[in-house]
Amino acid sequence: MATLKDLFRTKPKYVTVKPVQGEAGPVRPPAPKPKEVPDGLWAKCPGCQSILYQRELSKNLHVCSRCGHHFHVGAMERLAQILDSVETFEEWDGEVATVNPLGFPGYEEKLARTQEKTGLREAIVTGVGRLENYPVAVGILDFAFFSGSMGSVVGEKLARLFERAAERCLPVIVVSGGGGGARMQEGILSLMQMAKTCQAVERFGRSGRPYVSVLTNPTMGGVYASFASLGDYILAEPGALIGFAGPRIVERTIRQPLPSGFQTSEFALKHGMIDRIVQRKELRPVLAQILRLHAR
Amino acid sequence: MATLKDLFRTKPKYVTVKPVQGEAGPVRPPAPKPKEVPDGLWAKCPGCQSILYQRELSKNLHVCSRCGHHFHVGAMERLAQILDSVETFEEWDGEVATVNPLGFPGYEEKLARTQEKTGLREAIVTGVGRLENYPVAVGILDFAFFSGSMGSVVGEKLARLFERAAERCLPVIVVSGGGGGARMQEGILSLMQMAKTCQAVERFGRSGRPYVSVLTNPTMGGVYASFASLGDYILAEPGALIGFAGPRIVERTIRQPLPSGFQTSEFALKHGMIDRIVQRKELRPVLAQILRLHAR
Amino acid sequence: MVNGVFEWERPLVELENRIRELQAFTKEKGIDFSQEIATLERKADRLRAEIFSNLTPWQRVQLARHPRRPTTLDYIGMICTDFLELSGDRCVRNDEAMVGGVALLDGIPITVVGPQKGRDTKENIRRNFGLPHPEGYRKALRLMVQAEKFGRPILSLIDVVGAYPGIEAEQRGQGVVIAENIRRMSFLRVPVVCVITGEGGSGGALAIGVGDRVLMMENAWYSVISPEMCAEILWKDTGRAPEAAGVLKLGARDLLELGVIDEIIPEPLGGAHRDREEVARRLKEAVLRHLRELMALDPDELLDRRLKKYRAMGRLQEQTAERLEAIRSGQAEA
Amino acid sequence: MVNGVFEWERPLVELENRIRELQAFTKEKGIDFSQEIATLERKADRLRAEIFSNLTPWQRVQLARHPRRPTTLDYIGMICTDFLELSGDRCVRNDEAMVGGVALLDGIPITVVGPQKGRDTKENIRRNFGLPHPEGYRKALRLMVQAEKFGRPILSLIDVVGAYPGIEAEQRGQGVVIAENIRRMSFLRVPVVCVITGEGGSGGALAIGVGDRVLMMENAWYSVISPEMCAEILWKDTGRAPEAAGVLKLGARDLLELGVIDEIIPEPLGGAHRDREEVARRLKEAVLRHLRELMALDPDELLDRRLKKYRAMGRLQEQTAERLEAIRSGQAEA
Ligand SMILES: [Zn+2]
Ligand SMILES: [Zn+2]
Repeated sequence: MATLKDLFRTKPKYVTVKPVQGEAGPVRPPAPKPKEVPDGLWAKCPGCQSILYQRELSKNLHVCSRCGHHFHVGAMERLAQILDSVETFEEWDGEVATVNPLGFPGYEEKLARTQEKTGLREAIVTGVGRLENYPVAVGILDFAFFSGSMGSVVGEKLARLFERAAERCLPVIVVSGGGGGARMQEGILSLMQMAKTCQAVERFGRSGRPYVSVLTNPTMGGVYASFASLGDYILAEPGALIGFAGPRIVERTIRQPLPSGFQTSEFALKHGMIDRIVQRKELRPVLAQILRLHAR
Repeated sequence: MATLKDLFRTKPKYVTVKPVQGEAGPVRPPAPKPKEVPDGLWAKCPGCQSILYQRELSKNLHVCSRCGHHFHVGAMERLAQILDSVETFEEWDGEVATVNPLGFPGYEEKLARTQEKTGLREAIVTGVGRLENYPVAVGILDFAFFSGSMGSVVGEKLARLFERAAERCLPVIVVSGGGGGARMQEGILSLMQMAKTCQAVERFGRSGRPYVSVLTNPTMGGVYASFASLGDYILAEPGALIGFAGPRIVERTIRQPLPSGFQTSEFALKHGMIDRIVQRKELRPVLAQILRLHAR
Repeated sequence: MVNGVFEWERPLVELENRIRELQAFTKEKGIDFSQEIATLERKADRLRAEIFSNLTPWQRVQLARHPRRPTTLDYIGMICTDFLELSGDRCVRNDEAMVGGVALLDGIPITVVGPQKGRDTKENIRRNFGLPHPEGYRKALRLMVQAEKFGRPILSLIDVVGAYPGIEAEQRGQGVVIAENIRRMSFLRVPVVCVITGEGGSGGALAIGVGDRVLMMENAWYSVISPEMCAEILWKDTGRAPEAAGVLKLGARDLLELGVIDEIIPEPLGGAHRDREEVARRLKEAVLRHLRELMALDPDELLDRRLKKYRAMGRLQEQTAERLEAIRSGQAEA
Repeated sequence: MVNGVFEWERPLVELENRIRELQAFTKEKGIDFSQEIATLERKADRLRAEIFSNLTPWQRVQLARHPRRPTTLDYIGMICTDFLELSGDRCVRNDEAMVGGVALLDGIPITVVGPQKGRDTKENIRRNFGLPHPEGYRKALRLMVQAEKFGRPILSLIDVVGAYPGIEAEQRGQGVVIAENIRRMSFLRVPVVCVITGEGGSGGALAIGVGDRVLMMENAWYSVISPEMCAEILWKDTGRAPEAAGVLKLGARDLLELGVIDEIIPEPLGGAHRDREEVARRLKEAVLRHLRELMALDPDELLDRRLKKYRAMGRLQEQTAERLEAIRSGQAEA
């Protein structure tokens, strides 16, 4: 029988032995801590500068009741918002852990700090749950973890999500909330996840089941330029930043101020890149409607 | 055995019995008489207003030696320009004749007059010939005949051209010189030729042989919006009018003068609609190059 | 036309108004006019039959353009449930002159597309008076290809004067996009039912009009050229459009005879706008009947029939004995 | 860099110039300097090896950006015959920052695509400094799909800093077009060989960079982010780009080790621009060798291998015994 070491030798590009974290197993964060929402009783709305009571904000799905600004929500809270119940959610591949393939300076430390702070192991949570009782495969990116950027683990978990969904004939919902693009610290391997996820989407498509991509603030760079743009249905929360190149880079390139509303959800809708803008409170009903239209 | 009448009854939509012309058989026109080139020794160039000696003009492939204006050329002369020799050309479906399906007032008379004047039976000549010794199926629209517009006969001859080319594994070249669009007098049946020819192109495409579409002045309306736009390679002569809506209609709709160069070959190239602009004297070499790249 | 009433239907409309007045009077004042009303209604029925039973082609064109005629979204709302409108061509723009999405038709998931005219001036401006740019056609095609992916049948509701003849539309390849749509639509491996609900203007209609079945509302028109432009070309006088409507053979009955459409959906006397619910009911019934037939076919068979149908379109004449022999023996297509 | 000479290669370049001067002198005046020249050439050889054999990542980035480095059209001209350049995306525009067409490579018809930098200021403006808009990527994809139709293998020559970050490019869906290209390219049923000839900048490179084989010139770079932007993010200082080039592992040898590329095409000492014909010869040899191997595979096998290759990319770690068992027994992919 092969030893562990032999196994790794046959798959050298895929699995390495140096662990970043000591303990495996799915991690359930106690509560989301998005950047915009500081700890404490009150939060300031970046949209209208109002001071909002945290408990009210949370009840309102983290949408400002004054101006409609959509705050970041963490992966687990998002699951709670769209699924029938988080209790029905079964996590997949929670044990897949990040390594430092390039030996990028400071990556391990930053990973450990982020894991500590967010309670997440990586920038995506995937698994299967129920929505209006329809079984559905779900992936949620979490902005709080490396800005929701895609490294090897995010790419791999997404690929497995689509593969397993195809096997089980499940629809897929992926919330790119919010895709910060590439995981710079994994260099070219991060770029390759774009290819891997696009291919996974296409292969999944042959199952005849739908893939709904939900874009939230921000969905940029390598996340936008891969799986997030390939949904059979592409929904976006209002006011989200959506685009390929970062607005600062565009501004620096063209050497003039950006037009107002540039790279927002509304801009993407107007230019034909998405199907609909969906208020957060409408997200669950619209997803349910899509599942109903694809019911078997 | 079925009588003639029975045959027609089983295919009522396809063949009708009222002949427009008495005599069948391929017609070889004595010489092309495009509108721009009046009979006589001299012609005036619409590009630079020069007075040009007809014989010189003809030697120069009907291109103005001063400004490069490309005059209309008739179907038979075009064949002579691009094929190794017109003698190798074998015409197809020359016997297919036009009827007046809607009983459109004056259609028969105009047809007869046009046939008389041009020596052509319809706006297209199709057949097989050789170009740098490559056998090739060719269709040439002739502007002199109802502005090169597409009625039932043009659509049918094109469909058969593509079908026969597929059977014989021949490449196809169609010169839309110049497609005046729809044959109004055949009403909705003219529109249906757009569907018929697009379908013929696509089915032909499955043979793995290339289809080169050559756009000459003018290629508009239903001709442009069907087979002419579907070439694997789309070439255009310089300065040709190319577009869907006629420039006068566009001008009337937008209520302002059209920008200069609107709907020219150069405009089409800039906006990504064609592959190359090809001077008339370069047409034969470029076609030969394409055939060479597809040689078997 | 004044206030949505054509000159030639004015006597009827005035009579109908009179009847309504008397009915209101009866209700308000309690005075019995039932006998007078009955008399007037008999007269109205006669007049209605007289005016609407023998409409000229031009009168039908006018009805097809009636401002209160149901639009694509009106029909979708009346015949479908769970309509999810989808947007964009993923390339340039979301063209609101073309709408589309997924819906249930009697419980069957379908993709529905169609040009959309505005129902008031503001909407008309937003929707460019229902004249699509290339983006609109590309959106429709995107949704139809999505339908093919999911094995969903397609319903195309056609009401369009034509593809927009503007500078940007030409820049972005109005001709190319129409050709591409026709080509791709012809080979979709799912059932496609098209209905000309109002105007069917040339390539702009055909670009979403290639189907296994093409149905047509009784007062719709479908032509290679609008009557106005035809009149302009023939007589340099758009005022003679009514005449042109006659020679173009653009009405439903002519098209049925020419083999271009498969069925006429009857409208209430006086046009679809006079009884929207009823006309929607008839539309739904016809579409469902055809869809159910088509859904029973396998995709190869479906495609084969569709292509054969278009291959046979057109009329011409050949004189060679050879060709006739080929047709008889079934060697020649169509 | 002054006159195409980097500071760190200046001693060598000066020596080379000196040798050329002496050679010219010999020829003109007939005085024999052969011994002196031989001595200097030995010295130059030593210096060349010293300077160029141990280039830092940043020095390679600089070589990859050398203004005299061969561009895509230069390579096509040197390795192909009968090149027929094709234009347009059939949708919006002909983007001259991306070129492509059909050509013969050693008699084999291939489709070749690639971004094109300008070779002087005027050309650079016309070609937007080799930074493609969505139209450029759409053109490349159109040509690749055409190649698939005709069963032609594809050669993608990649030299691009990135997809253009401009307002119109974002309006017309730079992100969407990159995703679409990656998806479609991944499933092309013909052999695809990509060569990073110069710069391989992020998604703008990957959009034409998914292939059965990905080769890389010795001094090319390929990265998820440019060294400058990486430095800006890490240290808020683009001046530290040389350092960033080091940590990003963007050189050919690193990428070979990471399994992202399949072969390194060696360049002459000092970079491709020092011997264009030789580097073209090596490029042609390598491309042909890979193409011939791939052309022997049937399309299903080709696709299967391509997808497996990308499926395995990335590095991570799992701790469950279950998963390890699955990998060992071959149940898990990759
Ligand atoms: Zn607010
Ligand atoms: Zn001239």
